[in-house]
Amino acid sequence: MTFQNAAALARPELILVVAALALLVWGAFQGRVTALFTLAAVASLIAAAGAAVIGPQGRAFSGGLIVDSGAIFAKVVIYLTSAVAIPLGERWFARRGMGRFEYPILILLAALGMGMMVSAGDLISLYVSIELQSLALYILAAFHKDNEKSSEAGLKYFVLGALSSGILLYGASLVYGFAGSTRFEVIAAAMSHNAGLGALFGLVFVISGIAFKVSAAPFHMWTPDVYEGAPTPVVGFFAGAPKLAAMVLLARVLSQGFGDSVDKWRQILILMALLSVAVGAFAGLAQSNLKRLWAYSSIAGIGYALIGLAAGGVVGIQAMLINMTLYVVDVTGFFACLAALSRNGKPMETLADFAGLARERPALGLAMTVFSLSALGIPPMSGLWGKYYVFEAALKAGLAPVAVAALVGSVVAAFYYLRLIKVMWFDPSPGATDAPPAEASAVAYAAALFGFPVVLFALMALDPLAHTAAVALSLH
Amino acid sequence: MSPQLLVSLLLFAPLLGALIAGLFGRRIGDVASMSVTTGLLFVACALGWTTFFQVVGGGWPPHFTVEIAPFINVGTFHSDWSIRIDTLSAVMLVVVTTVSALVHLYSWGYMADDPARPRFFAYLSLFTFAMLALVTASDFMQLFFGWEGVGLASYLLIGFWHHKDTANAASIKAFVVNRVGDAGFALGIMTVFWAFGSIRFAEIFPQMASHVHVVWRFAGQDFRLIDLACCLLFIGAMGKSAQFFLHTWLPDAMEGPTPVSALIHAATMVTAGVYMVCLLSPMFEYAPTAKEVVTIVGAVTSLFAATVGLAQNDIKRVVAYSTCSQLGYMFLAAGVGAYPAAMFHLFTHAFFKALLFLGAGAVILAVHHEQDMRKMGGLWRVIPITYAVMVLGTISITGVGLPGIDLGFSGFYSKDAIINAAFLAGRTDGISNFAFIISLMAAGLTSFYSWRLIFMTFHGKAKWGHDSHAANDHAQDDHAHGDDHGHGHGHGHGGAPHEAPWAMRGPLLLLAFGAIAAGGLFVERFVGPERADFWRGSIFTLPANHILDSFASVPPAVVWAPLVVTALGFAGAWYAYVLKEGMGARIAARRGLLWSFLYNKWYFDELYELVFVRGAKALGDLFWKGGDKALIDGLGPDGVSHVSYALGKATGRLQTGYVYHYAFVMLLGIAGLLSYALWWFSR
Amino acid sequence: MTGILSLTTYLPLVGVAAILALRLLAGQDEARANAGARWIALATTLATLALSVLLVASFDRSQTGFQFTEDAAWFSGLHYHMGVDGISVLFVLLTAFLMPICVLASWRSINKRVIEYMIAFLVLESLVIGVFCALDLLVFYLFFEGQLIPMFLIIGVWGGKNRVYAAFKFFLYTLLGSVLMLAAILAMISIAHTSSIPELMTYHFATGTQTWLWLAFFASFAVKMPMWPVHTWLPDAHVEAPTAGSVILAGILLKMGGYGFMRFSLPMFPSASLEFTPLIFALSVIAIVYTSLVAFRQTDMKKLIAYSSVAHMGFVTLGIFSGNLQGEQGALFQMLSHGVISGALFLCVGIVYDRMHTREIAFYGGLVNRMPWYAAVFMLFTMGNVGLPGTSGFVGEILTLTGTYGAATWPAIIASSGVILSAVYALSLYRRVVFGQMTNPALATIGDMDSREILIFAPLIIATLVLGFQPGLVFNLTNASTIHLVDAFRAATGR
Amino acid sequence: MVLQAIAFYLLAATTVAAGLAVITARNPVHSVLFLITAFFSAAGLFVLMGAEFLAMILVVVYVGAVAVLFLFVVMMLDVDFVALREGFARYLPIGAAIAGVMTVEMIFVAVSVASTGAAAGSVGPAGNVGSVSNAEAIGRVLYTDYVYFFQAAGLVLLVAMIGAIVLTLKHREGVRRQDVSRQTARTTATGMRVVSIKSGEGIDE
Amino acid sequence: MTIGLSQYLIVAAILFTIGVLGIFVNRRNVIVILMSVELILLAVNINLVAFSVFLHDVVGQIFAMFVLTVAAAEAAVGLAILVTFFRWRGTIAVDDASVMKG
Repeated sequence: MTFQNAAALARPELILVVAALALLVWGAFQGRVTALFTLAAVASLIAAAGAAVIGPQGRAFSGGLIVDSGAIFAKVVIYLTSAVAIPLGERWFARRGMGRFEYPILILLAALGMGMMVSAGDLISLYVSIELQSLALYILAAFHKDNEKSSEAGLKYFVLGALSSGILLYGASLVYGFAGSTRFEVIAAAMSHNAGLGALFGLVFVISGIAFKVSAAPFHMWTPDVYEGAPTPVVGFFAGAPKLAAMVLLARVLSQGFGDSVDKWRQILILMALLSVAVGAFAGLAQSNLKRLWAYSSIAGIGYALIGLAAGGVVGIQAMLINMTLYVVDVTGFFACLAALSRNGKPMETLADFAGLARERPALGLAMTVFSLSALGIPPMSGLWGKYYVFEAALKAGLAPVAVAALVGSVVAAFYYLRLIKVMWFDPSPGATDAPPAEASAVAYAAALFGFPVVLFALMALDPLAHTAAVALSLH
Repeated sequence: MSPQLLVSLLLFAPLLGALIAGLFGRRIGDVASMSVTTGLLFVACALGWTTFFQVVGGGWPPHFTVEIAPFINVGTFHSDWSIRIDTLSAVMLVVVTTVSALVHLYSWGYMADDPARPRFFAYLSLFTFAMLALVTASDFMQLFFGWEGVGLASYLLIGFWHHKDTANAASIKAFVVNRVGDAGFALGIMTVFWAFGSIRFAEIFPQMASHVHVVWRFAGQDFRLIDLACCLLFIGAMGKSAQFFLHTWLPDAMEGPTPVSALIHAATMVTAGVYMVCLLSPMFEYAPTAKEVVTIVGAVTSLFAATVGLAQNDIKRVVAYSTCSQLGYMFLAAGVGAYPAAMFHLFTHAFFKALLFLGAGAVILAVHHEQDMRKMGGLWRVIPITYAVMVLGTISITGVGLPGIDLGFSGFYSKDAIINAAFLAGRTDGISNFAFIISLMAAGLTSFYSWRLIFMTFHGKAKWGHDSHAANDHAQDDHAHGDDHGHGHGHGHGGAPHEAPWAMRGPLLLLAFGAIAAGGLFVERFVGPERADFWRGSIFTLPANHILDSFASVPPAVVWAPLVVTALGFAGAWYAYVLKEGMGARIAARRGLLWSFLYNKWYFDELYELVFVRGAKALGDLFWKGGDKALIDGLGPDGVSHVSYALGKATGRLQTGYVYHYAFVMLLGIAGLLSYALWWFSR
Repeated sequence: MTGILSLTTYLPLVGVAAILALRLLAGQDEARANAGARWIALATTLATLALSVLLVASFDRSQTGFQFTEDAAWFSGLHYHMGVDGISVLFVLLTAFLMPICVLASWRSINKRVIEYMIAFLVLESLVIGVFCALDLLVFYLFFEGQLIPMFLIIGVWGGKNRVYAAFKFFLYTLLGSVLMLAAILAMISIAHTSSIPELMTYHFATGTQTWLWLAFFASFAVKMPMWPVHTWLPDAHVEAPTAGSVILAGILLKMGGYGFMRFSLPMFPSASLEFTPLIFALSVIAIVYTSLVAFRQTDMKKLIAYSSVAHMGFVTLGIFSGNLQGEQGALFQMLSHGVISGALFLCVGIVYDRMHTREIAFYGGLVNRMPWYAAVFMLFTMGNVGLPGTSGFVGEILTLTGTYGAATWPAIIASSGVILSAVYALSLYRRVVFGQMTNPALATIGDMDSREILIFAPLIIATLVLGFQPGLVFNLTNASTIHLVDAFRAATGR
Repeated sequence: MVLQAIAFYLLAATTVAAGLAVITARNPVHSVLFLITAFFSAAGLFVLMGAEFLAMILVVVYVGAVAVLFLFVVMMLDVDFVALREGFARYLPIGAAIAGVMTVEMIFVAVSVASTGAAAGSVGPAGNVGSVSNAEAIGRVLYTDYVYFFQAAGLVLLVAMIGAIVLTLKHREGVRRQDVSRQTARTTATGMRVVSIKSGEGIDE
Repeated sequence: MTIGLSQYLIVAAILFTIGVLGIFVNRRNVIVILMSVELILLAVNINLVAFSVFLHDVVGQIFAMFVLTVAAAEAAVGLAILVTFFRWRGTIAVDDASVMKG
């Protein structure tokens, strides 16, 4: 392994690092954000995505960096959604008179962290990349300094996130100790003879730590509060891509490190999945703040993805990937809608704010309807297909009762999505909304169009891609 | 003109009339609608008689079927729209078209002031079409079509004066009670279908002999197949012919205009049940138990209706109960195996009962829509023609005639044939014996109440002079009374009774002729020695069934007995209502137990109201409020959503907003997962 | 003729596009846009009707298999597979037939958010036709479940006072059922390795598996049907929905339950179907008697008719699970006829509702005095509802009863009491609304039906009577397929 | 060996006790000091195991940087310490119970490591492998095999830096700030203005 | 009385629990919570070093180094967030961080 080879494998990451540093310097000297600056940030992310697609595959840095189809698949999604988050958030902050050049850079670094997460093949890179990503997100959550809720969100996110890192680390140390290595493939080898119970015990900690990142119950408690408090476009960002990254990472750890013990960790995942679906479904019922509501929705959504993962194997991981990808688009679109909407300069956040939206802003109303229905899994919206894959996988793995239980949970959750649709369509509007900004509505429309009908065609491409990715991820 | 075309014309003429009058009645006007329907009916009537004579006389083949179009055709469940002609249906064609044509004509006069005459005539013609379809059916589906079709027409006509609540109630009652019968009928049809693989008469009847011993499982019990099928089918007949238990609608049906009562509820529709039993004689002959049922029901009805008829004051209701009773006779005859006798009585009854009804209508018209006989009296002087025809009709219905020389009014021949048949059948089985005795008793009662009607209406003191239409009783035939068309006919002459117009008198006279002569003219053919040539196989009897051949062996005592009881009945009526006028009223005034029982029609309506109407309402409320709202919704959607919402609230309360709580939950989670993992991993 | 099914299915969406384009062109002129939307919707639905008539006309009645099939590989082993047989082509026609009527019925009564309304209906039409044409399980599910959305909006946006409750109830009830069906669908795909309906119809699932799959499908179809005791959403949904919504709901959406039983439960899970026949029979007869009695006590016209729908659907399930030709054909016919008749009855309610804005039975009375044509039309459909021979209602009822009798006598006996009860509630409704004295002064100026309304009813009247006298028109179409269905069922169950 | 054991128990006890004191101390300043104690004794443990380099790093990074940072913040934020102590014990019992269960489980697993883990059979600390010192061993791989992680860790620090600046830097309006580039670019021409004042008018600035 | 791997691990486990306990028992002061996190990380480090030494594998120590580094960065960010929070509330009591709940 020459350095050139390793650098070629790490090209997307390098692009991002260089871009981040360059922009930092540029921003520091310029002191304010220009369109060109934003564009450069977006371009670097797109370039990174492109580099990931055309780049070589392989391993480098003694397993710390694995570039395979799974990583590439995830990276493309992550970088692209991050690219969307940059103008979305930048304009949002700018409109509030607090445009900071650090925002795009933090997004870049977070994206970098996520890219490293999905490529991690070693417990150390797992930890460091997660922290890189998390720290950026903590800062982003508290980024809205003029907002009390934002700092509170940042604080909660940080405190609990630090706790979860501790848990994760403790598990990592146990795994290392019992398996004798931090590299996944060595762990897998060790698992087959004597690492046994202790490493699995450590794995429970690791899973719990990652579960926090994807906000799976019972490690979900931060989610509603942080979603509510954090700046809306930031929520859109960290409700999407980071979860995909964490799920891919989890998939890699589980299948490449602990592939032989699927019967054991599956139980943990199922437990968390069902708990997540239940919490997401029930707790959402009583919410009136849309951001909180969507937090619960995403908790439930992660439950489904976990079921896919619990199913294991190529099918399960493929299901998880597709489910998460569709979910990422959905959630990005939804928060873009929220970012786009305000009434008399006040952002619309509670259910009551959305009364009559379908009449007031038909296109955005329709888009939000699509996202809600998609999250609810009503055909032909994209969300259904996520569920479709997950349940197919669950059935193949003999987890039919789990699948059915989760489906019933989705009926409970249906109630709050319906409530949103009801408010938007049935109720009279309390007054005119402000003209939605172009970039947010554009993102919303694009995501909605993807949710339906584009997804019906996109899946024809997504299906084989995710399959290849899943094959790569499940190799051990 | 080919027979096929001719009978098709016969069938569709009334339908054409109904459509024209019904759809375009308002455009073409009253007179045109009436003319078209009546005219077409007379055409049909002429064709009907032609058919009858051609079939009976041998001009046409004895039986043939005109297939018009397929109807329901699913697998072997095959039925056609068709016209089946044989003697049996030809007899019915004659009866139906004749009475219908006369009633159409009569209605010109009776309904002269009604604003909705086109509708009325359309309904009448529609009814006629349905009835014709019924009698010419060649399979069970068309039979059922006609069956329910006449039910619809009956419903529409009873409720013709739809502003009257009583009329509406009566029409629904008629429809629903008929439906009860029809449900049984339908089950019968299904039994037939699944047992014989067909619903076409021509395909079923030949199979009977080979299915005599077949046992059929129905409602968890084993039955003899043919008995079961016949009994179920007979339930339909009971409904349509207002037999015991399902009779309650018929008296109420008198809420309809009187011509309707005459046509539907006396002469034609109500006899459909009898017709069906005779039509299905190839089945009933193999169903001894079913025949016994028919006999018993017929006998009980004839007696029951007659007893109730004794105490009624409404002129139309008396006639209605009399109809009910006579229908019982017919069933009794059919039940003992004397189908021709049943048909014969049906035939004669059509004339005299239509006559009585139409006569009653003339009376009602004469006294300005008063139907309470207690407010009549002494009318014979005022409306002599009506009086005359009514008396003729009464003589006919009571069966007056001299057995010795075999001469009498129509009713005499047919009724005596039935009584004789019952007697003959009673020689071998007890049920027929019972039927015979009942038939005699009923004959006496018939005589009493029929004469009672005549005496109360036409004799004695006139009680119609004062406030004849101020104190309108509930039982009044209010001929669209009220504001929209002032009052009935001839109000120019200040409330004095008046004779009916010629449009009404003509039919009365014609029917009177029938009531007198129809029996004598046809007795030989229907039940006499010529009957084989007459029926030409359209009625089937087992070789062992010799009842009609053995009339000669009936002892004279039995032959004379009907006349004796009839005379007794007459004498009783004469005594109570003419000699001791007012005696009836005094009995009524005492409200004795028996009188009340009879006057209240054995409390059937009250019982049904309590059990079925109230029961249905209570059950409906229970199911609605208790079942749907409380139980299903309460435990189902509403309950679940409440619980879910509460759970959601509770989960939300866990979300306290305190970081240390969240951390605590995480600790709980990790401790739980660890414990679970330890337990699961070390299994 | 390949492609005609897709064309028929998606043609309404072309109308949607046209309406949207018009909305953009019309700018602020809302009245013009509304009028345009109405006309476009009418034209589109009529064009769809024409297409479906063409479809039926060119349908080969002698074939038992699927015709006009289209098949294209999709993803994950799924196919975009369309096709119709004698059973489904009937429903395509019914849908296309009722839709223009719905549009016409909403012509004046809907005057807020007309554009959205018409779009919702067109989308609904597209989805419904899709349900009946789909030959891939997932595609079927897509269309089946997709209708929840437009229907939810139709009830919720244009509904009555309590519309939110009704819409939610409708949605959640149906969703719960169909979610279980989704699970079953996925299970079937993973067991049989195909999502093709024709292939699955010949696939033999293990008996134990069949039981579970059957139950899951049952959950969905029973709610859709709706069968007792999961019927309570229907009265609420009907009462609150706008007239045309009720027509579609009763006329078509309920039919998807019956269609599902015939397309999935019987051929795919024959032994489970046989095993559960007693259950179905029990629920059906309970539905018939129970809901008839409940209908009798209603004070709201629409609710009464809605309950009567439940009772009538009871006959359909009886017929379907009788497993004989008479039952199947009867059930099909009953569905068709109920689609026409109950649709017409809801329109009848709509006529007076548009004038008086109340559906309380007690409010009305004596309408015949001012509305003779209305009275006549209402009478016809009341009689159809009662199942009078000569109307289409009769044929279905007698055949389903006959079929049931062939399978078991007790259910047939109890169900035949439904024939009586239907007369009770239907006639008493008619009497209370149309007959009697006109005592309510508010009604003094109520006008008879106008020409548009007569135009709406004309096709329904014709359909009711023509089908009542010539049911063979339908049976010819469905004969081959139902015979095939019954034969396969018999062969599979050894009955 | 015994000496080592004594040292271990001493250091371990100190670490645990100091840890407990961190979370129970009334005064946050005391907490920080106890934290430093815990770090010191942990560093002792590291030394005991032969990981001198890490022990040193721990002291330098934690005691030198992190703990001081804590102290700094504690002192900077004017906190009412007495009020912060309220309600301490309310959740202690249940929390302690669950924590106890968890500890028992973890200890159970920890003990089992001797028999099942990769380190099974390892009788004692390796000390320095061959002639290579602890620091050298680390250094050899840190910049070769683990350069990727090393760079990543650098990025983490970069993020932390950016974050700390973004979050805490506050541009106050109306406060005169030093602008070095302007100061150095200042020339006489720009820094000085010559005005001629007419008598009796003054400067109107 | 040999000091084996287990003894170190037990110390780490106890320290870990103390750290976790500190987070939710100490419900009034955010700074102490941050310190508790440091305790947890310390426990992890003890674990890592112990494993590293007993496995004769230097990777564990390198891992521990990264943990140290990241922990420092975390502390910096955490304190920065705390400072912003304090600016808003004038307090760092945990109880006050509950504007958002439910």
